[in-house]
Amino acid sequence: MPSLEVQIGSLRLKNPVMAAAGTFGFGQEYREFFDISALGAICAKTVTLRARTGNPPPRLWETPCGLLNSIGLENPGIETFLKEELPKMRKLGTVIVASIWGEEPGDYGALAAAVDKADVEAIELNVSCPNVPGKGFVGAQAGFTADVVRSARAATTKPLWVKLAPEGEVLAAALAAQEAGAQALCIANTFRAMAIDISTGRPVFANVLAGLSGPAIKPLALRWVYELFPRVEVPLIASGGITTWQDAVEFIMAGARAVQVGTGNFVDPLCTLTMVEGLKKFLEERNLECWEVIRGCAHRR
Amino acid sequence: MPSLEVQIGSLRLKNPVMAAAGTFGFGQEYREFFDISALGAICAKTVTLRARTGNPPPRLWETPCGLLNSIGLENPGIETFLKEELPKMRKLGTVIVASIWGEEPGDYGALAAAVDKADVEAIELNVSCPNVPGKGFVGAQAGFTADVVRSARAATTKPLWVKLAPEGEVLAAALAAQEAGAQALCIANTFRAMAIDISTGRPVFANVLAGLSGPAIKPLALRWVYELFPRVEVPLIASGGITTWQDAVEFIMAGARAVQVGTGNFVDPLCTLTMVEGLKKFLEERNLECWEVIRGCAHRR
Amino acid sequence: MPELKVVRAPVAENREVAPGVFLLRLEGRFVAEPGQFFMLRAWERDPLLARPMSVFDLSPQALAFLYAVRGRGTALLANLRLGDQVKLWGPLGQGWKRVPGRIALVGGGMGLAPLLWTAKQFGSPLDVYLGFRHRPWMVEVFRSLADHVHVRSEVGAPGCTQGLVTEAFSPRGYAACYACGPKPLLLELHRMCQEAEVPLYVSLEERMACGVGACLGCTVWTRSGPKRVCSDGPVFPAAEVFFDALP
Amino acid sequence: MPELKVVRAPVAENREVAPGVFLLRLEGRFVAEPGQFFMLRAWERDPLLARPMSVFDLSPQALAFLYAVRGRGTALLANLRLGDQVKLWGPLGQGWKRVPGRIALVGGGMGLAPLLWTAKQFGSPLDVYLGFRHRPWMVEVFRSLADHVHVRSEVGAPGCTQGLVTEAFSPRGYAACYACGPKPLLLELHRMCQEAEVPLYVSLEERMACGVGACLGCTVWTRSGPKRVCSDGPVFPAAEVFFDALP
Ligand SMILES: Cc1cc2nc3c(=O)[nH]c(=O)nc-3n(C[C@H](O)[C@H](O)[C@H](O)COP(=O)(O)OP(=O)(O)OC[C@H]3O[C@@H](n4cnc5c(N)ncnc54)[C@H](O)[C@@H]3O)c2cc1C
Ligand SMILES: Cc1cc2nc3c(=O)[nH]c(=O)nc-3n(C[C@H](O)[C@H](O)[C@H](O)COP(=O)(O)OP(=O)(O)OC[C@H]3O[C@@H](n4cnc5c(N)ncnc54)[C@H](O)[C@@H]3O)c2cc1C
Ligand SMILES: Cc1cc2nc3c(=O)[nH]c(=O)nc-3n(C[C@H](O)[C@H](O)[C@H](O)COP(=O)(O)O)c2cc1C
Ligand SMILES: Cc1cc2nc3c(=O)[nH]c(=O)nc-3n(C[C@H](O)[C@H](O)[C@H](O)COP(=O)(O)O)c2cc1C
Ligand code: FES
Ligand code: FES
Repeated sequence: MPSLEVQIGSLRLKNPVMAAAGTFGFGQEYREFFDISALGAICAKTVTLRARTGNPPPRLWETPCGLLNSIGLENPGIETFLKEELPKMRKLGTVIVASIWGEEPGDYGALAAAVDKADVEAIELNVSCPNVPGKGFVGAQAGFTADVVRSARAATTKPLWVKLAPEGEVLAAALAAQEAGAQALCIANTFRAMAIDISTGRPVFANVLAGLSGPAIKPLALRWVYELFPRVEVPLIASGGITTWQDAVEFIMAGARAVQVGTGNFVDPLCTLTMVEGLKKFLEERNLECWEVIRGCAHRR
Repeated sequence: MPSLEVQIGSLRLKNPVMAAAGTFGFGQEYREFFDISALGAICAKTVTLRARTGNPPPRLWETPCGLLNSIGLENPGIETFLKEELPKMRKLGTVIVASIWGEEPGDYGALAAAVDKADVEAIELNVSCPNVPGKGFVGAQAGFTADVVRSARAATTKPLWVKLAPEGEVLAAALAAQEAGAQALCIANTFRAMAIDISTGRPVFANVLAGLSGPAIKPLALRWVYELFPRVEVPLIASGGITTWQDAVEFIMAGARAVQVGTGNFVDPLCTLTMVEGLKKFLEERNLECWEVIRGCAHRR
Repeated sequence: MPELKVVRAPVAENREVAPGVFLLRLEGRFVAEPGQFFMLRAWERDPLLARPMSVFDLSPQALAFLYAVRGRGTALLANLRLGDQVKLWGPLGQGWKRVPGRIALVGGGMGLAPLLWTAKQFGSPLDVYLGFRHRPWMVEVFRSLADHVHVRSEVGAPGCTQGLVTEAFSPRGYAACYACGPKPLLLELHRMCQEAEVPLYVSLEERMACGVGACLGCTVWTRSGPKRVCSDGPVFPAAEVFFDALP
Repeated sequence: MPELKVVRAPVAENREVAPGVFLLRLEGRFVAEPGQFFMLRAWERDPLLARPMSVFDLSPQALAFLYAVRGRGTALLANLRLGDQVKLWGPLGQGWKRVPGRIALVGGGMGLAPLLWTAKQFGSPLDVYLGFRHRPWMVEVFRSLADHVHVRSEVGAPGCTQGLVTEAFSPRGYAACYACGPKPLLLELHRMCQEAEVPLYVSLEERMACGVGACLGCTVWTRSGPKRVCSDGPVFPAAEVFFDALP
């Protein structure tokens, strides 16, 4: 019997498959389809200090093998999350990761302090949402990322993960996050992209730019995981176009410790479950006891 | 009768549809399928000072709605191009754009000097090939781009276009190219990306990174055209995932003067021809006399 | 306990019932309340997303959808042939709830799709109003279910009164009205029902990714804040969602 | 003058002739020389690329391919039914040229695909050698075309000699040999033919994008530099492409 377990910093997951933030709500919707305890972890929708109504519709646009979204972090705010959603999430039987976003580094500290007392296993610092207007989002920024992590680090003893954007100072931001105390890096959030509705001649989204996700971006995300793996110490969590167990294996071979599934959940509500089963079979058929042997194997000469 | 014509600097094209460099050879292969004079222009395969054998196989890998390539600028060298290929290209009845690449800015000057005496309408400076190993390709670089354009500018009076990478200092490189005398900017070359063959656990390509093209990247390329349009003076030529006339309209609405079709030629050898016909119908049905009305219309408030 | 299944069901029928409108019948045992929908896909990786489709009809052996060919997804659906497999999950969303008394179902064009199963489940006293641009279709199946079926054609058609469905319709005397169709129709119905002080329930459409309430992609603004069409709707009280549309 | 057409042809037959191996017949008037191939697609945007397939057989009314289901593209081909449309362009590439005298065609597994049309066009004097891992298939159609048909099964099969096709084959006495199949088979044949000083022509496979020589994606290294499998090949003199493979 191979072990699917993975270690992310101080945290042990039963397998490397997680639901990605913002694509799995607070876990209740997919509970209707399958027993969520089969997953390694779920990342909750990103929450902010105060409730946000998010961006005006339309918020979605389909592209070739991809999805543009401009949700804009609609969420009920940290307080409601902790009081109303988290207790229900806890019953799902798997590791719960809170995801937080703020305008200023200090917001992350305040949010982390609030989560610190709550029953979650880790906190993902989302410094990479492309859909929050007017905040001057310009991709990964080392200085800002360091400030955010330091602020959160001072406010909690829980494991901190940092979710980076796939453009800008990616490597510098990764190193800065690690230096400031991140236990893991999630690579990456959606890519900034856009669409124009040719029937109106206008950008589809009020914000113009939106985030591109789905299979289309897989080769781009894989590149970043591969490039960062030899350069950072902390575990990498891959995100970007991962929809099959083969995709997951590809990212693990590039160096990822675990994977997050976002858009895949929309393509098939059982996507993550099927992935866990596929990975188990993969290890069995290859006669591998654990992930160590193949993690990062694409780097070996 | 609407006019499909577009003006790129000093050059007038009969329509905005071009074949992209490296995907249309030297025009002879597709001549077997249709009368190439239907196209606005064709960009020849990028040539270098000396012949190059390119990268070892495999050079291609299919991804979701995308294609990774690692050709590595296989080409017969500038001399053979001018002597053997160009005369045949001239018979195709459309504008011919030479594409050149060098290791040093000076190489571009030498290449441009050679092309200067030849019968081509413009020269595209390829400073964005992701597949040339060991040359430290790191995305768009303003300084290098400026040096390249200056070197070429000094060697020829022909229109110079600059083809940029879609990462790195994109805006700065665009401005630098314009400042140094580029008559048009092509946005963009392929995106650096990769794949791992999970049956071997090794990167698919000897160079590890390769260039991602095809419909998958369309929303990403569109974003760059949209972002650059209000910031530069010279015409923009769009490249990236354009395979239908609707795609072409989307890029024109974002601000492109013309479009280049690469991977689309592989999907359907008649892709460009069908696109020209579709664009003609579009103008007719919308009762538009020319492109002016809709070019960049997505920017209007 | 997981209650929703993702299933593959074979096509039992896929027939063009009007120009560009198809009836798709899938074999299998399904349940659904009036106004609920399913997410459907009959392709691999592209188009990426499943398509939301209202339950048109239901029997112990099969589930039927009525759909218009609009873009790539519905064009692919139209290509399906007997025995082909469709992947689907549902029933999803909050459908309509029957109000006691005489009710009216109003459908504009494809908006009639969710009304048949609703008429079947709600039963008399019930009137149906259907509006079409050109020639009416799928009208006959409503005749045995409704006390009155009023049909209008905007441009006129043989044997059919010319006009807008809103000209045939008056909310007065109904305990409640249920409508689906183009936004302008819904807004006009809302105006009429507000005036007559008759409750109106409308079924909305938004682009969807998950279809189950997880992605927050299908949000509409309502009197009580943002709501998800897929899971808080698709049926909403008109007064909740058109609060800002009135003069 | 444009000479190549991109056409849509309806499926006249798509039948599993051996486990995982299908015969696809497309209606239409086509031409092709032995060893040439077509680019095929029967899907929209994903998979992105067309698939190269050798001409298996040709008649005035139809063009046939023989293919193994390997990945997504060939799985989609296997789903095609009568009347479905396949988009294709060709014939492409440089096929085999007949050398006067007695010749041998050697195919390993799916490597037999380009040999039938070749045998038909080349005619006697001609022998055929076919090797299979398990049970042989598609052998009968060669019997009337060749003077001798030698069949081997690696693991053995009822009525078929066990062994490798290279054990049944000797190049001596042939004016030329023509082979298609897995690389190790081709290399072994190359060794044998070099020794016997008999020319060997091999048909190669590489991943292709354009299929017509424009993208330089299908390059193989040859004695005279890089060559495109799609347009300089797929058939090459073995000595040209395996120059570096010999001790
Ligand atoms: C709850 C609900 C029930 C529906 N029931 C029916 C029905 O019974 N019959 C019917 O004909 N149509 C129905 N629709 C509309 C139907 O979903 C769209 O026509 C269909 O998704 C179009 O897909 P396409 O690929 O053909 O079009 P495309 O334009 O190519 O689709 C691109 C994307 O936009 C989405 N989209 C496009 N139009 C709509 C739309 N009007 N509403 C929602 N998403 C859209 C698609 O789902 C897809 O994600 C319903 C929509 C919703 C939200
Ligand atoms: C000139 C030529 C003639 C061929 N003739 C035949 C034939 O008659 N019968 C037959 O069964 N097969 C033939 N092949 C191989 C056939 O093209 C591949 O098996 C097929 O492309 C696999 O597609 P897939 O989507 O099923 O596999 P996938 O692995 O999903 O394909 C992914 C990509 O790799 C390419 N690819 C995968 N395997 C091969 C391969 N062996 N050769 C070239 N490209 C490959 C595909 O074309 C596609 O671009 C031929 C190949 C070439 C180059
Ligand atoms: C609809 C949608 C909403 C998202 N919301 C969030 C979010 O709230 N916080 C976050 O960190 N990432 C969010 N993401 C990004 C995903 O978590 C994921 O990183 C990204 O979509 C790439 O992975 P994928 O290709 O598997 O979807 C969202 C993505 C989508 C598509
Ligand atoms: C096989 C292949 C070869 C290419 N070779 C070149 C080249 O020699 N020079 C160049 O400037 N761009 C080259 N490109 C990039 C294309 O010209 C084009 O910019 C890119 O593929 C994006 O457009 P597309 O999505 O339409 O293919 C090549 C692309 C492909 C796929
Ligand atoms: S479609 Fe995802 S929340 Fe409604
Ligand atoms: S496949 Fe493009 S050159 Fe051969």
